[in-house]
Amino acid sequence: MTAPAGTPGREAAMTVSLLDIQDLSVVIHRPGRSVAALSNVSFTVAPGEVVGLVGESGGGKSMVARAIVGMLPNGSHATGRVGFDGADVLRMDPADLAAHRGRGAAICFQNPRGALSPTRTVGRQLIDRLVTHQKMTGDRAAESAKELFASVGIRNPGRRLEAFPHELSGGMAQRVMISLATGCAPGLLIADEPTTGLDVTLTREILRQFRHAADTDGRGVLLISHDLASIAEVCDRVVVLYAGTVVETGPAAKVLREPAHPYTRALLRSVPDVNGGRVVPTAGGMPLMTAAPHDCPFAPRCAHAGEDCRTARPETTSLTDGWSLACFHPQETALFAPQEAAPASPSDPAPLPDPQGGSSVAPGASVTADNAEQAGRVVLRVQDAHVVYRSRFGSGGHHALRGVDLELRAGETLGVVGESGCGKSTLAKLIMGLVEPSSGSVAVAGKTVGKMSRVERTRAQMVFQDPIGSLSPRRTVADSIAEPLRAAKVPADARAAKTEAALSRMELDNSILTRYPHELSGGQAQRVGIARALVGQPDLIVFDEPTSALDVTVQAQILDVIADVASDAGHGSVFISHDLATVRGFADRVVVLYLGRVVEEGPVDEVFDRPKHPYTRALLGSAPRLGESRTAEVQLVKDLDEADAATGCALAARCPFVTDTCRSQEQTLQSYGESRAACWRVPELTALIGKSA
Amino acid sequence: MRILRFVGRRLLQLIPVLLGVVVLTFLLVRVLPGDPIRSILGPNATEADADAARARFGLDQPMWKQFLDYLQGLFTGDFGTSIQSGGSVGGEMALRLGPTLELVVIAVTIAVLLAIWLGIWSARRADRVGDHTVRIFALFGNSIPEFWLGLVLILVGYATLGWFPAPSGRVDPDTNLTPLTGADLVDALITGNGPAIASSAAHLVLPVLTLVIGVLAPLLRSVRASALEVLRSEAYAAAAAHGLPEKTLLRGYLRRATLVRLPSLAALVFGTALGSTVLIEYVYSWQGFGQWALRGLLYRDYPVVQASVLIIAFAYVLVFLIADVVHAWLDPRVKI
Amino acid sequence: MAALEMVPVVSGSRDGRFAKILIWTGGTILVVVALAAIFAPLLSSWGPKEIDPNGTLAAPGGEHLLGSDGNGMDVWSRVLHAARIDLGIAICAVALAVVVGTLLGMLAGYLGGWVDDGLMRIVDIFQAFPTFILALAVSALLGGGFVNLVITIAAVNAPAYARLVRAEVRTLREMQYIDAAKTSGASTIGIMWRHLLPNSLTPVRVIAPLNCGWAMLTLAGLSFLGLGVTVPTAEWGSMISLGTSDVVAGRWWTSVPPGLALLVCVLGFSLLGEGLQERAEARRR
Amino acid sequence: MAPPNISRRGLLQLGGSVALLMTTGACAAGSKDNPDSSASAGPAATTLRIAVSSYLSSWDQDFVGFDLTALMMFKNVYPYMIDYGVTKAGDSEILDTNNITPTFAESFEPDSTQKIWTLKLRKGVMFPSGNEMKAADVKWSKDRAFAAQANVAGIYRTIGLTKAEQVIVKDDYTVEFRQEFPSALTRQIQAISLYVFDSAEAKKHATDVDPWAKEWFAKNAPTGGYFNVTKATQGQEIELSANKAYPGTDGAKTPTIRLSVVPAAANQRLQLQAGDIDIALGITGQDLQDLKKAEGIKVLSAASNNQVMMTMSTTTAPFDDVNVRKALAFAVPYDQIIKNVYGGDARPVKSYVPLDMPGYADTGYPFTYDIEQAKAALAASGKTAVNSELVFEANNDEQQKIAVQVQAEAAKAGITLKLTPLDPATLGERRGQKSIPLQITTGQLWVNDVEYMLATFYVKGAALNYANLNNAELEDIYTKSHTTVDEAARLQLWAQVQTILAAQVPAVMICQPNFNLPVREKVSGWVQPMDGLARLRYLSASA
Repeated sequence: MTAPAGTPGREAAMTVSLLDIQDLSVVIHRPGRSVAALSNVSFTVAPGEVVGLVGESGGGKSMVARAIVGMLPNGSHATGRVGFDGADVLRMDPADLAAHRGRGAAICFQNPRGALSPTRTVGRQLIDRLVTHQKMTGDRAAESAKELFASVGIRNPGRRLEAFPHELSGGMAQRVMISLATGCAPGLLIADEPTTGLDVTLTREILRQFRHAADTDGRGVLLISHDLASIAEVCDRVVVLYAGTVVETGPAAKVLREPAHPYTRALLRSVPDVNGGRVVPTAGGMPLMTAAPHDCPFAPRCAHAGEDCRTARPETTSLTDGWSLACFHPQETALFAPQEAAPASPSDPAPLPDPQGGSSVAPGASVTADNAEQAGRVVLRVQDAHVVYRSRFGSGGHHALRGVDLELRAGETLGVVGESGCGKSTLAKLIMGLVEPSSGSVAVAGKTVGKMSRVERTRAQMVFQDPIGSLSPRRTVADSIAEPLRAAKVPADARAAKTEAALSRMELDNSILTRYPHELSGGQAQRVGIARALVGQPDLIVFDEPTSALDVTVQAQILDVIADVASDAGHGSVFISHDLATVRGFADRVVVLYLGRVVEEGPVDEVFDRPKHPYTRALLGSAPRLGESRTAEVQLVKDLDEADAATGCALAARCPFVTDTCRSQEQTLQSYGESRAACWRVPELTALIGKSA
Repeated sequence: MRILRFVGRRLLQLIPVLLGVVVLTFLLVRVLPGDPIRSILGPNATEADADAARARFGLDQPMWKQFLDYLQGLFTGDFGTSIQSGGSVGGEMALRLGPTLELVVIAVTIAVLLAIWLGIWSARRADRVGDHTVRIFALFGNSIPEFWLGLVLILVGYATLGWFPAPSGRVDPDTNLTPLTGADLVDALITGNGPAIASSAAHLVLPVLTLVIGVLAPLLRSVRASALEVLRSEAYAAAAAHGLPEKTLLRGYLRRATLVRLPSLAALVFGTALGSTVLIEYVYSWQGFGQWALRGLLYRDYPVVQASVLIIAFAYVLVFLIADVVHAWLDPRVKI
Repeated sequence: MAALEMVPVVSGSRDGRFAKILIWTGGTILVVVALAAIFAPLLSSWGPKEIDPNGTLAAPGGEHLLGSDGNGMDVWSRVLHAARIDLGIAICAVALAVVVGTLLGMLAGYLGGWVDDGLMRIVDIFQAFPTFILALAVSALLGGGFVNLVITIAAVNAPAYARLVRAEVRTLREMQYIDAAKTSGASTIGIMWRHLLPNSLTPVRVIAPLNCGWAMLTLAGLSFLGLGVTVPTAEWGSMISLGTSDVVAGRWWTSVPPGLALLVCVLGFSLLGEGLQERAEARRR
Repeated sequence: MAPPNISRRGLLQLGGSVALLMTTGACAAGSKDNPDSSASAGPAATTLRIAVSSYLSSWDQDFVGFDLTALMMFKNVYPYMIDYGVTKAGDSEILDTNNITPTFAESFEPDSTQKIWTLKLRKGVMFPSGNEMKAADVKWSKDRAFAAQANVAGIYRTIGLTKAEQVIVKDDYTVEFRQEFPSALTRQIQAISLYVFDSAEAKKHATDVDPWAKEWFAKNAPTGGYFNVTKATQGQEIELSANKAYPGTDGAKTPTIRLSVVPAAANQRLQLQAGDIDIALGITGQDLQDLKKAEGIKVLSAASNNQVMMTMSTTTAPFDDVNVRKALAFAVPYDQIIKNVYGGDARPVKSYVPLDMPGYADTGYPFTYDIEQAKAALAASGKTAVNSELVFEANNDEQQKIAVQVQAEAAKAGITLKLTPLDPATLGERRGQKSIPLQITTGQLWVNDVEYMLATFYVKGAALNYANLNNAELEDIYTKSHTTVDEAARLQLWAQVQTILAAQVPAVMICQPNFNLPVREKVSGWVQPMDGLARLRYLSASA
């Protein structure tokens, strides 16, 4: 009754479905409201096949996963069939269900650190699975656990078995989670957003684990993600969900390159591209269905929608072999036609004509000549800034920034990129005066940050990562936006006028002014956040990962707004992101941070197109690119948390080109062409990469 | 080793708190209206007699001198001389502490164990009749004034049913129990005095029951809430979704994670119970610490009040320290 | 169709409903008690301190609805009037404790450093101080009036609120909206008043009703020991205390009605608090 | 189907564990029952169980406060040289304060000047330590009392003994007390003061810092009295056994007496009814009336000289005006208090001199409950309304009830009273300051004589002169009474005293409640103590 691991070969398996979901609908009844979480969902997964389940949050992806393991939330009413190996999960008795969970289908949860029991060592947790599902006994299970850990890329597995979840980094926790799921020896492995929150250098490695599980063990794999681009390369097929319905299904390559459904197209165009491709935002947000839809749920946001879309729900129709979609007006034009004609190049930054009529974001081009005379004014100067977070007792502490120099002029946009823990956020806080530099200085508009008055402090404004969390929960929108004005002692009526002006620039209605943060959507909240930053006409705006908490299509909308704001000549902008692609969109210059140091700095196109530092190369190489799959030319050898800080180059522990000189010598920025990098081996790197490839 | 360092550091932190308690108590008892000397003198005493008595207890000294003497005594383990009885406060306290600690420790232990068992039981049946019943009963218990509950239990358990011994004393004197620690059940167990074990256990049942009923609700609420939180956590859902059997889930994934937050609440409950057993002691004629401290306070027996407050405060902070250590042991995330 | 057979590992979506029942029951009890307190004079023909010249300890029925006590006073009237004192003191004391505790907790939590250390040591000292001795000492110091009992019980409870609010503020001050307020040029007092105060009160709102019940029990305990409300003022704890001997003699009416009133009222607070807590937990999920 | 089953099992488990808890108790209680029932047949008669409300604060009579439990214990465990005799009053036996006889002593007699009193000891009376009771012990004990500057030293002043040198050892068995003046009260005062320590034993525990072995005697019971303390669990229980070495004829009748501390009166009552104790010393008020009807219990009842009054300070407003004092005296519902507080078991009083005291005249207190007269008296003072606090002992139910009744009635006459219960320490302090306008006091005069009453209550400097009375005529009479030995002349003086007091109204005399003691029916031999301190040696239990 469960799929024995590794028995069927891939070819054979393709013909027999392991998972066969037919017409699955789930309605959740809660006091006062009902939610149609899934409506008539059908798709299959065969052994050895990797299927991507894609869509934005609220699309019903997780509900599918829960339905497969028979763990629908209370008050759920499910109809249809979740066929698994011939049986229907929806109709299993408790004993069968118990056997099905884990052994039949096992989930890798989205947030691995939260999904690991905090009070049990990860080794014990793995052994529990092995004992339960593979009937192993103590020593054998311990041995097997060690092997499993090693196989998912955990170094020193014996020691890691004794670790508690909180002692693991995100990447390590995800590896452990994968080992737990595979430890159940499941027929179907379900991965729920396995790469969310992971650094780009890790993402590919983790995704490869799933491909590996399908290829070598013959498991079926269901990869759930909001980001089609990033998972596409390991998937055989993808299923796109929108508002609980399947809008498009098909081979990964087809759906990625020639998406036919407008939603799939919108999804793909919303993702910024590291090559400098443009982002085309789609207005609106996903609706919350209270009952199975009778029309096309995407129609209100769709540029091609006709009367038919609003009156009837399109049937799922098959296009070609395995490719099907639910749309009355399938699109056939190539998604990136113009771009494919003229591949990204730094010499061609001009905005491209917009075929769909959405507003376009022109990378790099926002700094135009007419701003030139304003650009002389320096709005931010950071000189040799160090930040050390001291631990409360005794000595030591965390050295978050080590000697950062920056200069920014009005009208300019500076991009800051780096992985988690590189000091990006500390840099933002330092600029805003939220942390004091341990040494060095920070000046905004010529005034040292630490010595500013309350009013002067409002000259620098920040847009935060968590849009709702950055608004005081018990203050209205109007209150929040007007806060900088209040500090500047602007009279109440002038405050109201300015607030409304800022709001209308954000294309928000005045009715939102009296609402509270929890009544806002993420996109609305972030627009409010930007309005607050703008309202006092500051000299400097710092965007700290402003879109990382947002859904893909909303992210595109916000990036659009930010591009507009950043192009104002009156202030300088600092744009901080872990996502290289979003930075490329509108930064003039970019700095790459690694462990508190600037490792590379230069004009944005120079850095992105001709990276110098091995770390920059690794970052760029790992970034997902739409429509192409290529392996990074530089791969870092360890996870970040395994790299111990030593003297010499910060990257020494992870760099594939490390030499003794790297380990012993502190690296400083040196000019290489238009940009500067902190690596002495830059001139040799091209040759070295060629050799290793 | 880390634990030892942690304990050491925490003990150092206790010093200012205890010193604060000492100073505060010292001042407080002296600010209170009432004269400790008048109450030990006969009605015929003259001012001269009162002065002589004051001198006898050093109360004629300036305040700072009295305080320094008191502090000096504390450092040498001397809690002073009771004004009421003329005996050494340290000795009297030793006699009184045992019975109260015995009562409170047993009651809180039972309450904690019962709360763990019922709380997890209840959480696993969340929102069913059993769960609601248990919770409502616990709330009832929590809402009854302890002294009243004590009286009712005496009326039922002793006067009507005759199942329990008379609410006077803590052990039948005929058992000839040799007092060692003052905690009679412990003494009986140490000396292996069979009848005394039975008798002291029987004497303990009603007061312990009263205390347990009184303190169960907050503990139960906490355990149930924690257990529910664990049951609804991703971590537990993940383990369940991986098809682990009930027994493994309960032992490995539910129990310890549930108990993580209990120690500090248990410490709080213990502290409160210790400070408020005075009512139960009164109702059950349990001549323990609370009665002693209360009498000391009513008669302004300065050394007695000072010592009893200091000891309760010390026990309180000590229990919290223990709770923190237990917490650290239960929860690997806690850094110590 | 078969969906409800599905075994959810965790149940509890009905939590909201039970919480609502708890809140409603508790709330109703308290409203009834409050109304009884307000309209006490209309609901009883005897005054709460009026002595029946015909003698004491009259059985229920007849002249006295619930009999008369050892002083010849009407039990029913006293039970009703006592609600004024008990509810009044409990609510005022908890309100005072909340105000003082919140203020201290917020200062300590937000300012940190030596202010935090200093305030928290003081809170430690007060918390380590045995509840009853502290209460006894304060009431002995100030006497047993209404205001003084409020102060006494508030003094016992304030440290807990200080801790609670401090912990909450320490979490909140790491929130992005606090950073946002700082970068918007808000003053320290502005941040505390406009952002921290409204948000840090969430747990306080849940704890306060439970605490009211506990305050009533403390008050009753103090009165039982003769340190609470002075006779002949009607108060449940002192009525129970005076009536204990009567219960033993089978004259249940002097002690049982105030006992039940106290039980019901505290239960009302407990139910309300439990319900609020459950709702808060349900919301957190 | 499954969930209800599980939950039912769970509930059963819960029930089971409670039941287990209870059986433990039940077994233990049951196992205790057996020896008990056999005991009631035979040896039960050898043990009397008495419940008291509190434990004694100290064993040292020289340094103890006014603690009735302690004083009662002392009467039974200290060897007193002389004590009251026993006489019949109605069908009960009472201590005879007019007949003071030697007990441990051979004799105690004055010389012709009435100033030198000679105490002769019996030979061969042994302390349990094996030391013989000798004159040196008496001398050491009296030296200690003077050094203590406390209890005994205080009352010795009344009979002109102020220095240790006035106590002289004549030989091993003879001690002389040389008073500064003769006194009619010498026997009475010595009856309550002449107790003796085992000085040889005591000296072993004396140190340079503590020459009088205070620390030792605070914790260790004295020896050599009617009973020896065989076991004392601090705060909880005391076991007494009869002292076989007592030389007299009225030695202890019961071999073993066990006193246990039961603070809650309701608890004492329950235990008495259940037969777990034989005598309950902490039961008052309504409980007594109830117990009279209870099965297996008898309530020993006797008239008592215990006076309950409200003393008004004649020097503190508003009672510095005699008319206000009169107003209050008219506003107190005497009969209602006797009915409501004492269940009718008290005698109304008609004089400041206690009933049964020589010289009593029932014209000495011309006030009855009459609101109109109260208002008139108040009007005579020129006021229509006065305010005062009414102080009483916290935790004293009886006083509290009186206060409540008085408050309600006094209000009708325009006297607003604020009830102020005070704990012992505060009460003591405020009494020391002599500033309490109105307070409830109760007490028995240990010497049944008006001179003693004056010395206690009504003359300048008297310890219990809470009225702050300073009346020249009374002072004269008091001085005269020291030397007036003739009975008729004294009675003459006492008549004047009552006239003066009736005019002065220093106190509202509420009543003289009867003494009541609930005991199991098997208890016999109770002798009513006129000082309120039970002499346990007369008690016995029939099987």
